[in-house]
Amino acid sequence: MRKRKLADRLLFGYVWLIIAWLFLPIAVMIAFGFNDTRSKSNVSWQGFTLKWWGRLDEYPDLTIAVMNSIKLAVLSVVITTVLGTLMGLALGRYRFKGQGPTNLVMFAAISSPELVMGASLLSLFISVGVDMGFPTALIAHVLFSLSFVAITVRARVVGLDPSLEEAARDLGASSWTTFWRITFPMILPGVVAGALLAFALSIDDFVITQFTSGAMQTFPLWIWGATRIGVPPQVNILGTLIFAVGVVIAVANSVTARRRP
Amino acid sequence: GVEGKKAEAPKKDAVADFWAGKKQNGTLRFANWPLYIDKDGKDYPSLKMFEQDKGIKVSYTEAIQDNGSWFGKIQPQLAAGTDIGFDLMVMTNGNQLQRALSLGYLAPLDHSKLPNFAANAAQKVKNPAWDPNNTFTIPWTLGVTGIAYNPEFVDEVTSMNDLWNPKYKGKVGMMIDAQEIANFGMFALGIDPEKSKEADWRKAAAKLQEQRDAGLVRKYYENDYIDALVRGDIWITMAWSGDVFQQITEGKNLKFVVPQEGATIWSDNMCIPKTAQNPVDALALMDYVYQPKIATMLVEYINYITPVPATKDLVLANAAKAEGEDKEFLEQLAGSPLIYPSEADLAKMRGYLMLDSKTDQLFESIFQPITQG
Amino acid sequence: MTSAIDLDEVIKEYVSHGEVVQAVKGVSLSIAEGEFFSLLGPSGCGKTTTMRMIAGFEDPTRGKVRLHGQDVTNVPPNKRDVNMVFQSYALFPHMNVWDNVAFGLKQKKTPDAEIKRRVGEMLDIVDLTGREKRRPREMSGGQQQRVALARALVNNPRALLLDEPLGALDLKLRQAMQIELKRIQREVGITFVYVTHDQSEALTMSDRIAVMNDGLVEQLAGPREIYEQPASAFVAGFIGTSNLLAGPLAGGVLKVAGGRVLVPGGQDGEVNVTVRPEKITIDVDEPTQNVSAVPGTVAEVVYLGTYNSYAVRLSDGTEVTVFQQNANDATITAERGDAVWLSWQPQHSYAIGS
Amino acid sequence: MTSAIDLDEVIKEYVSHGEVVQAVKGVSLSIAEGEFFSLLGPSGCGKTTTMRMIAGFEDPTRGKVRLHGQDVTNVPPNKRDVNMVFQSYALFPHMNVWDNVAFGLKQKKTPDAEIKRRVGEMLDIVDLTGREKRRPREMSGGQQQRVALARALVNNPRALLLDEPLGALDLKLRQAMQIELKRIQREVGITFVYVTHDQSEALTMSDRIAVMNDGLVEQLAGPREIYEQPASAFVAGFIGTSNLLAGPLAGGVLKVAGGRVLVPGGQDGEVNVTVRPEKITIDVDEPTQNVSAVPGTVAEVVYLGTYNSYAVRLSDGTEVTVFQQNANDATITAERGDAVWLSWQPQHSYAIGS
Amino acid sequence: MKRLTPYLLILPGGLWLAIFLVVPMVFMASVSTQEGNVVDGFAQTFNFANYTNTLALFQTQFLRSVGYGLAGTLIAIALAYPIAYWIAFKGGARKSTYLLLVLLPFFVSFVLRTVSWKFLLADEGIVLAPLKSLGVLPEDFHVLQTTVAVVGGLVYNYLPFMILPIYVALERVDPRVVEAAQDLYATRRDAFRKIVLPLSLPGVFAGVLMTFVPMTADYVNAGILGGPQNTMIGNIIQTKYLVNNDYPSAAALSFTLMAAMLVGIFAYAKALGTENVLEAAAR
Ligand SMILES: Nc1ncnc2c1ncn2[C@@H]1O[C@H](COP(=O)(O)OP(=O)(O)OP(=O)(O)O)[C@@H](O)[C@H]1O
Ligand SMILES: Nc1ncnc2c1ncn2[C@@H]1O[C@H](COP(=O)(O)OP(=O)(O)OP(=O)(O)O)[C@@H](O)[C@H]1O
Ligand SMILES: NCCCCNCCCN
Ligand SMILES: [Mg+2]
Ligand SMILES: [Mg+2]
Repeated sequence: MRKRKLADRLLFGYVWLIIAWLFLPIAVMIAFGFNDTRSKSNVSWQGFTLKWWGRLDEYPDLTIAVMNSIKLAVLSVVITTVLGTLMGLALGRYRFKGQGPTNLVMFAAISSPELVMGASLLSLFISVGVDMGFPTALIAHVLFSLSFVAITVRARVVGLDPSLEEAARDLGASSWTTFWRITFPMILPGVVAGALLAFALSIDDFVITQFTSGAMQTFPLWIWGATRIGVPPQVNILGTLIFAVGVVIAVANSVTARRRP
Repeated sequence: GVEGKKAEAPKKDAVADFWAGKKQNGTLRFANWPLYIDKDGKDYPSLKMFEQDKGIKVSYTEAIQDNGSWFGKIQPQLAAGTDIGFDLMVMTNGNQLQRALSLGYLAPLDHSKLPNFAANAAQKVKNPAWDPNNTFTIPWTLGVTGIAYNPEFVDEVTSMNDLWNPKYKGKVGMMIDAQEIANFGMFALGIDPEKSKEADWRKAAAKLQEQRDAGLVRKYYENDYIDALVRGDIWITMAWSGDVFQQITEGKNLKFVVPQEGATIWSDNMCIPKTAQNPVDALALMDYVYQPKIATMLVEYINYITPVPATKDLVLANAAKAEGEDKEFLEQLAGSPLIYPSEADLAKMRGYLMLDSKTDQLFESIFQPITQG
Repeated sequence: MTSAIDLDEVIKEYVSHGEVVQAVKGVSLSIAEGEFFSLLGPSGCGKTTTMRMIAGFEDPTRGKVRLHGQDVTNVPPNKRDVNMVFQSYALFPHMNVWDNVAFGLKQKKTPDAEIKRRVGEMLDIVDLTGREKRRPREMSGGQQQRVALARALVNNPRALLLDEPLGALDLKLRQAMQIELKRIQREVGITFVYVTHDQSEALTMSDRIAVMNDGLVEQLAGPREIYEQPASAFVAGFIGTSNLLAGPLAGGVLKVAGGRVLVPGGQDGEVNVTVRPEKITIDVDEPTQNVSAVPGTVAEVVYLGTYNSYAVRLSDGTEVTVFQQNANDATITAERGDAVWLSWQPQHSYAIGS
Repeated sequence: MTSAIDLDEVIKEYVSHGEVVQAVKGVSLSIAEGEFFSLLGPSGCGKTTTMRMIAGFEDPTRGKVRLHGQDVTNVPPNKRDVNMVFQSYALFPHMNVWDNVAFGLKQKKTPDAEIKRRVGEMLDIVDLTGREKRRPREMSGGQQQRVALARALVNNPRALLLDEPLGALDLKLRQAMQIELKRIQREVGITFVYVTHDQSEALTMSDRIAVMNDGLVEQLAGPREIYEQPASAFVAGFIGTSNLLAGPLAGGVLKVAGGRVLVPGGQDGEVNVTVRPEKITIDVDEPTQNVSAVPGTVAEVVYLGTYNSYAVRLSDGTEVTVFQQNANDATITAERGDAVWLSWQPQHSYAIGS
Repeated sequence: MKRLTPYLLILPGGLWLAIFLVVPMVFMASVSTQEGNVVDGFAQTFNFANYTNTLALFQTQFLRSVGYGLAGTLIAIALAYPIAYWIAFKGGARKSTYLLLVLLPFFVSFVLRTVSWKFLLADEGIVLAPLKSLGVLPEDFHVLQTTVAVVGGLVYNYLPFMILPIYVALERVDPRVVEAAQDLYATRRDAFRKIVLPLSLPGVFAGVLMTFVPMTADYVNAGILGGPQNTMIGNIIQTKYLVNNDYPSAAALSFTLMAAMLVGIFAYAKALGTENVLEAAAR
């Protein structure tokens, strides 16, 4: 009995150790957003300041990059969510010819290396002579998150009790009304989860974006560039803000998920 | 397939053809290297003055880390004849610029719109070998690639061979640019890079490979060598003069030397991609920075060799007005051989070897496996 | 008067893994207005399929469905004025009780005031007034069951279809809800079609029962007839415990294991005779009256509170089950190993096809 | 002879959300060698917790657990020679039937030849020979149940603990498995501790029953005693249907609703008297003998096949349930609305604490 | 109409996948056998030597990448399993909180996280400098630009994709099955070895799938944290595409990489059932 407690306690300590490891770079990132550094690169701790918060827009191209990231994420989420939800519905609800190949392609989309996806898109765009920038990056972002959304929605659709829809039909609802009043609200958590996932994938993406964005900068691309001369505190702050938004969304989602069916 | 087109020799009326019907649009997208312009908080004072004087709004981006990756990025678009997102960019007089020139990616300059260049540019930057008559480019600044080190860990450096010193194993920084390291390899072997041949390249490559295999080289850097040096990841490194100068003025304990074997001098040049949306605005800026007053603002900040000799007196005048640290700094600047090099200084320095498309490929294939393997 | 629901030689085939499965093999039914009608049968016999064809969720492969005399075979479910209570209730989890119950009326564009009145009334009937704002998962199984009922009934359907509505409830609650359902049916007076595989539930509640087996109706009759005059061995076995004695019948008498079974009106030849365990009397002495009488040995006595269950082994090895109520005046009880005589009145023997 | 299992004032407390919950509040039991012992009670009364303390999965907060006289309170489950059959079987999903059954023997490093022999024999007993290679999910509920049983029994445990082993089965299968379990217990002759919340199951199978309520044993006795002499209103109500008549007792007679209830040996004062529905006789005339007799009106008659259930309303509004077997000679049946007399022998009235 | 519904639903997304996933692969295949350079142009010559040449030239990086991928995956399993186990079995009411804690760091951009490591591990940075000044470590000790840094970065960045599927698999293990094993005389260790571990293997498999491929094809970690001895195949491909504009070799290398990965995955998925893996991948 003694021994069991000890093992549990060791394991517990280990879990916190790993959590600490996971958070270490995040903590440093947040802290150095408050560093009163005077030099162009933010390397050593010089004291606490809030001044960078007021000077967030000091790098106009950084601001543009962040805006690009957000625009890209929002637009790709909208497209991905619509297309992915439709696919999830089809895959979860119906049996049809072509389901196998669809699953296969989705599987390939999820499991082929991002690098290869980016590279092959680049091959296509170069060969066709497409002007690379926001639209091409958008295409790529939708591409890599689509399957994730479809699968998330499909899982929800499969779990949906078909008698709910029948009950609605039985109570006089047309198929259209049944979809909007019953099916959609019921799969909504899956759709939201898929959308959040797509947002997270898009806002964070570096590899495919690097291949497909042409001259357009996004937040991760800007950071990648900035690492050449040291990352200014503004990046830490923007990272902190995005992190905070993510945390709020995740916490809110998990709290409301507990209240949802 | 992807078609690359070899440019024909520019026709006489090429300039007129390009500029015909082009108007000032009031906006300008400028791609430059990091820490390569004067900055005050979120403002770029020289650009601000330009905006006020000319009514052209500038969007300035530190988009270029390295000639290789920059050219790699814009090449597909230029080949396809589409906008690269910039109207003005700064490229070094190396391989990539050579390629851009031979592929006809650049707009020929209308020198009638560059009176300040004609009036104020140093004679030595006019009509360079790589771009006769400055047909496509005029310099932004010039600079020297030498050795920078941290005297806390490294004994006084005088020779290229210090980059091969086993004492600094894992603490040596080298550059990823093929021409940059090729020159250093050749300097170390006593070869004049400007006159080198394939056999020399192979010898230099072997020398560099030896350095790499010995585990001396921490990393082949782009412009990020300076960050690594400042943070102490490397103690001794190939470096660009102005970068080090800037750090020294910020109080970092660093030294920059031109080794006894020689050093590379290069020129970073403004040029207009032929797909630019606002070429007239770009041309306006090119000329604007050749006013001694503006060139002084730039040199006081970026600390590289200025193409405008008249700035020296203005710097000294500013020094007279300033006090304390600032005064000291400006005086140092005006006296520095790295900013206003003498003929004797320049004699020790060599430029890059000029390559055509055949030799270019061979050259890259010899040096790239070292830096990018 | 036309009947409420008619099925006319209805057949339903499914194709699964390339094979055709006949779930319903030709069912004809006529359910009267106001009747409490049960479909009873083992799992997989086609009860749900039959029900779903009435509701309109499945199209019959062949045959016709008529509601109130009108052919609805091709009418979609939302256009049929019958409503269904699903086995697992199928309450809309994202709507509260009120919205669940009001759903059907809203679909029919009923004026708000009327919705308010009718939903209120209905919640009153099912005794859920005051819980309008609850979500389904915040309610007990029995309460959910009543919401499902209210949601269907509020539409004044001409018939209510219930697919094992009590299947998910535990015994006590189930018994309480049986009484409740019966009460509500009496109150609203509409036709109930009730699917169950629980025979005691069907016996308790129904006016008539259709016992289904393997896609067919084996017997359609009132509870007492089903129980006491089963049309087949299947029905006899499925409804309650039943003893089966087999042998050649001659002159109305079947000779078994040293005893006699009187089968009045039975035709001579090989027969199967059923006797219900509760009809049999256990006695030590051989009965003399004009009754069926078989000797045997008590193999097992199980005390079940309300009654004892005896397993009596006959000399030919057959085991006969006998129930004996632990009644007011119960005095004679046999013990394991006792030699006994079993006897019963002639009318309790019932000859059936095998 | 020492008993197989002893619980000595066992208490189990859980801390949940900072609050202390007493799941078992002080239980003492003594289970004899070879006994079929049942723990019966409503959901949440502490049956599983009690069982898990015997198996060693929970440490009692206070009190002692003894197996065969030996204190095992601090012995881990793998060192106790009792085995458990879990409610949902807890078969190892990644092992086939054979490996599931052989698991315990392998853990005890039994020689291979013996494992082979014993597993083979055991599978024979539970009638699963030929399915050794099946995975649990490829088997029906009843088959899984038998694998679980075999897996536990093959170890020759000194006692077998079964936590609602039939809970997941449907009625028919459940009844068949009850008989099977009883047979196996008789065959292997070991102590069974059986948890159930189904009273008829407990009555059918047990030698003794502990009726639990809210963490305590309310009554511990044989089935007949539990049923006929319930120690409390809770026990009376939980085991079968029970009628409760309340009032002041004077001289052994309780006056209710125009009738009399004879309670021999009852102490004067306010009492609750229980009478089982099957003990009551319905008659049109007032009985004259020395029996309890109460007049009332038939409110409802439900035909249940084996018997009829009458709800008779007394003049004070109490509803009394009466069961009447549809027996051999059953002739008199009352109808809804009839005025009737209910009567029963004095010994069927049983006064209990409220 | 009813028949057509699933096709209409699948069409827009399906087309997107087909056009932008499948077609580019075809183009890449075509580019991979072309010859030429940026200045003189490229032409299709079905030059399959691109494959053999690049492979011969970069086999070190190729093998290194696979090696890093394997090492990273194994380390990730070792690190992730105990965490997933603890959360699934000991997390109690706070399971989802712990899970969230493990996932939260991943709301910070991948690149920024890696840059943050570069900062933390700098030779004179906040971790190493104090140790050096105490004399615990020699002056020239460094972590950046070493294999440790790169594999460490890979593990750090992909750890949640290992934790999550293992957690999901463990979460599905009925604790009563574990109790049953103990009841049948298994010690805690045996119960883990014979019951919990085999039942959680599908989760481990899914985790491997979700980490091995991206780790092997990664170039950000080697780019930021690695040195000349740590170049991965991803870095080569990236450089060839985006710096050297040597599209044919780059395409040939990408294709080789993808083929190697896909063949592995499909063999792997076949053994596990595609649905299964897809399901796991979605979590
Ligand atoms: N969609 C379907 N596809 C193929 N076969 C089906 C389908 N639905 C039902 N069946 C088959 O039809 C038969 C009858 O099924 P049905 O659901 O009507 O039975 P049931 O009497 O309601 O059974 P239960 O009591 O288990 O609910 C079964 O054999 C079933 O397997
Ligand atoms: N791990 C636990 N933590 C907190 N409370 C518990 C725990 N396990 C059981 N309980 C509580 O202890 C009481 C007894 O639970 P137990 O499982 O023994 O009941 P039971 O009689 O087996 O019920 P059922 O018939 O539903 O299985 C219940 O109120 C239950 O909520
Ligand atoms: N910080 C700006 C440095 C610009 C250096 N450009 C020089 C390139 C030489 N190859
Ligand atoms: Mg059914
Ligand atoms: Mg329990």
